[in-house]
Amino acid sequence: MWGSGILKGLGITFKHLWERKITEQYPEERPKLYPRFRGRLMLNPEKCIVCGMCVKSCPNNVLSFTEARLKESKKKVLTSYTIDHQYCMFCNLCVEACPTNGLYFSHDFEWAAFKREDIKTVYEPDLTGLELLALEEGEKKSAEKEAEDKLLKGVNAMIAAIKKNPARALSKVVESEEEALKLSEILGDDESKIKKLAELMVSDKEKAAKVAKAFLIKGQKKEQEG
Amino acid sequence: MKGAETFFVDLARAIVNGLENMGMSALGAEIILLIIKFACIAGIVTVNIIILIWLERKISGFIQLRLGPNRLGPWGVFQTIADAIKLLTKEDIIPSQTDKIIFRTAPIVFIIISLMLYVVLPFGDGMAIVDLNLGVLYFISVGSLGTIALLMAGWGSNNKWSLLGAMRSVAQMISYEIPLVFSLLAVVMIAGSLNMSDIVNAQDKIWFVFLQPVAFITYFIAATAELNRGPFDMPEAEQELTAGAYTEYSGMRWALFFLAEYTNLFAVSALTAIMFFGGFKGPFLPSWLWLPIKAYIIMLVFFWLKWTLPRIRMDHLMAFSWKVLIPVTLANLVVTGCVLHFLK
Amino acid sequence: MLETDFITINVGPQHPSTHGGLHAETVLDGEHIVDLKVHLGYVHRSVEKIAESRTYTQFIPYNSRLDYLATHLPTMGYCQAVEKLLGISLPERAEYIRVIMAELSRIASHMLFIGSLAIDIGATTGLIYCFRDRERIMDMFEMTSGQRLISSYMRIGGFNEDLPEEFYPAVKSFLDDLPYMLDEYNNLLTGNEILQARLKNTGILSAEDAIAYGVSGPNLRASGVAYDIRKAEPYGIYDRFAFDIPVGQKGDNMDRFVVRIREIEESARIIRQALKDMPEGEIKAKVPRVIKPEKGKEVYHRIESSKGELGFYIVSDGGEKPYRLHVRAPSFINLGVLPLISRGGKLQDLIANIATLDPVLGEADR
Amino acid sequence: MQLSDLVFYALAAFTIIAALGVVALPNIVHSALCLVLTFIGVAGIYFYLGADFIGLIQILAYAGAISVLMIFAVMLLLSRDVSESNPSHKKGKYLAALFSGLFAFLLALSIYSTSWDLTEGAEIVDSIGKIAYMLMGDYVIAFEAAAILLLAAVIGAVILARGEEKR
Repeated sequence: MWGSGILKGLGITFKHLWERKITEQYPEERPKLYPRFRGRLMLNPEKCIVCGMCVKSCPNNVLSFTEARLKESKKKVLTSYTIDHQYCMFCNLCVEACPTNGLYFSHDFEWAAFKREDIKTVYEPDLTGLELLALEEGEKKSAEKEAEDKLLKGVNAMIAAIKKNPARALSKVVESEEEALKLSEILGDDESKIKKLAELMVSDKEKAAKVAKAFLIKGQKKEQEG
Repeated sequence: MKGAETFFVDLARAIVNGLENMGMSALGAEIILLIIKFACIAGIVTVNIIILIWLERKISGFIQLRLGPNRLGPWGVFQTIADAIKLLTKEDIIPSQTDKIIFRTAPIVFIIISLMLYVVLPFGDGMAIVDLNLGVLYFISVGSLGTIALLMAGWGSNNKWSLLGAMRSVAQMISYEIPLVFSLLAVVMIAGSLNMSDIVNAQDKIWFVFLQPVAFITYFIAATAELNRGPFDMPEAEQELTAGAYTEYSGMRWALFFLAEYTNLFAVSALTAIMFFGGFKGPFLPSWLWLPIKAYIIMLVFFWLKWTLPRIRMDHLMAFSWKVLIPVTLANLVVTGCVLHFLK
Repeated sequence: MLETDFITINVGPQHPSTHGGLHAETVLDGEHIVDLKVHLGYVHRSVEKIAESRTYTQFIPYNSRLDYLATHLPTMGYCQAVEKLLGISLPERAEYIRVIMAELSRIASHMLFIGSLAIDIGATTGLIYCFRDRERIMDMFEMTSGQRLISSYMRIGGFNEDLPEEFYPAVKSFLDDLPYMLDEYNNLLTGNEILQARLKNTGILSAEDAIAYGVSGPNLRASGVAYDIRKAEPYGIYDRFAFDIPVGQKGDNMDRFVVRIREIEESARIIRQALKDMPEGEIKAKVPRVIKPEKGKEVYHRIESSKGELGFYIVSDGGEKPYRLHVRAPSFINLGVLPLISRGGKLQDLIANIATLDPVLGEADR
Repeated sequence: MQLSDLVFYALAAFTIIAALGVVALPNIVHSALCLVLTFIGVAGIYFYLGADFIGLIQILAYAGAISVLMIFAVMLLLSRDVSESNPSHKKGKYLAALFSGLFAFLLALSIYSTSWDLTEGAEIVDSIGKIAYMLMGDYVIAFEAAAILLLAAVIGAVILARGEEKR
């Protein structure tokens, strides 16, 4: 009371005024890093056995790689390995997942880069002298192939859905459930027609609706004729 | 030693004599001398503030176990200059909805007012620019105008934070001016003069801080509030009002405010030294060195307070002034008056 | 009489003392707060939705990003929830390490609370001293997991790496120095008359209101309700430790401040006991490589985080990713009382109120 | 014309222009700030006349405190738009002219009916001492009456403010 607390506080700051300073003078004085410090994520490409565990374990899609097989032994080899550091959370999950300890965190923490591309680290092991099999196939498993695969997967799922519960699946392209039922009747077991419609439903909804309508009209005409 | 003591006074006389010898009238020579004096003050103030800002940053750093600026020049002494250059070259942003004239003039008014405070300070024996008979009163009344500048800044910015800051500063300055004046009045009563040189000379034997400890404490608190320094930095109050009255200012206009604040700080510290610590009186060193030394020591206390204490709440601040400081200073005045009466 | 207009002023989302993207739309009458509306969502990252697209293990690092000031506490809550879902029990040593890391996180969080409260009410220097001491905890986190602020050290089923050798002397010396640190805070801040004047009798939250609003953690205990999940419903091995629940009387800002300082002492007590009793041995339970809980199983697990009751509700659909994950974030619920305790106060009280409620916006917005 | 006369005319012009600004400016905040300038100009004239104490009190009380309070009140009570907050009242302009003329006439009358005794070189050295003796001696009753009046005003203001709060 009566200012004694204030005086105590002033005493503390006065004491600290003369104490040794605790701040690190960074560029000259390097911070002390502990052995487990997680700096930049690095790969030792020689240790990589191209198992893909790291990619599966990563929560944030930091890691990606391309692979190929050796012509003789059919052994998988790494053709390139990309670490996109801007998404890295330093969670250590990939390091723990790596069976050969090929991934590790270095103690490098000075990351400043002037270009966006520099944030990525790309490893391209020297493969000269090795005869590679299906290198192209391996490479093709990039964006294009992936998109193709995805589309195929979607179409297959859609076909299955149409076969399983036509009313529900088709109601997305037509206006009412009745129409959907009718449409499913019209389609019947015609695989090619179903496939065509499913493809359109996955890739282009509007066109699918148009085609569905055309099917309906055609079916109605057939009904009237029949 | 004798030469050093009267160096500036002799210099001034030499200039006047020289001008008169060149065929100028006495009044003209005096006016030219006055202009030279003002120019000197402006220069000294600017250099002084560069040192002051550096010093405050150093002191706050040391208190907080940091080193403060330490990259530019030895111990970072050129940091303030670098900052000043940066602020000077910065774009002057004036928000579109402001009251342009008021917004632009506010910092200039503030700096002019704070520079005007220096006119009456006796920097050494016979070294006041104008040795006004009512020096103390002049200091207080000109100082009170600073509120208007803050008010102009707060209003002109057309920003609610700024307006709140301005409102706070007005309430605070008006409440703390009264205890400030009353505390100084006790000293004036003992010295029997409002002339600063006379007050200093009256402290030949004993400093007034020992005769008037209560007045000194109340004065110091009120002066901290008048300077808007922590723990009374209401108008600025970063944590509450973002930057209070200065929110919309940037670049050089913003820098002018800070220049003015530090100018005020030095002026008030010098006034404290004059009123309570014997001003320019001191052994060994020439008189014009003693005042800056004392003022700097007082300023260090201001820094120390600011970097230790939390900010007081607005209503407590007002209550403290009206319910504690004013009664105490009034009682102190009565006691001083009675004692003086019976001693005579 | 004269009537003045109310001023509507936006405290935040960009404001020096709103602890992140908190936005308080405040109606002021002069300096008095007439009304207050809290707007949230400025740092919403849809963490709960992210969880649905990550495997159980992959979601671990995201937890630290909820309450990034007490990194191990949310991670611990999540890991224990998943372990409950899987029906795994941990090796003894792992349980002890968890308690030590959790309590260290609590101390770190409370130290930051003291520092940020100090700077919010204008005592800039208090912040630096608190950070200086919190730095030692951060160093310990760096020793154990290599990361300082948001270290993902815990794993489902325990830990992957044991405590390093240099950790023990560090934590011992920290615990030895802790009383001096607290002394310093008390002398610089708690005893300070200005701080007392600002915190006492402001932002009063009565026990009834606190319970009605679902406030938990130190904020609830400051209102005089001795409720701590570590005691009320012990999780992990918390039933083995002796510690007190500090409570306040009035529920004002000062109580919330003092309760946290005393909680630091209690946490230190727990760490001391845990260090003494910690056995050697395994640090990770046997966990399948791909975690697939039973279909349709759901679990709610709650822990006492530094901010209050932190709950994780997980529903499994039998896949390797959670079907639904919900976080009961204490900061979010504690913020609900901000208008209640701020109404009628001053603008400066609002700043103190926000500081003593100690919200972490990463958690409130998720 | 002497140099000192020039100072007087400059001060007078400054004061009058500022006073015109108070009346004519459309923005009432600008008017209030002009009022501050007017007060400072008047204080300057006091200095010019050697009444330095009165001049400083003019600055301290009027420019530093009263006008600040006026600006304060204006800011708090103003409606949203300030650009036309000080409208010129054209309706009563003839009435205003009449009263102004009357006032000017009275002023002129009093000026011309006074005999202005000029005393050479009667410089006031210690104005503040003289004022003190007058206030505490000859006019002590008037002084105390004014003090009591002000005290009553302060108490009244406090009661008014408190009453508002209680309700």
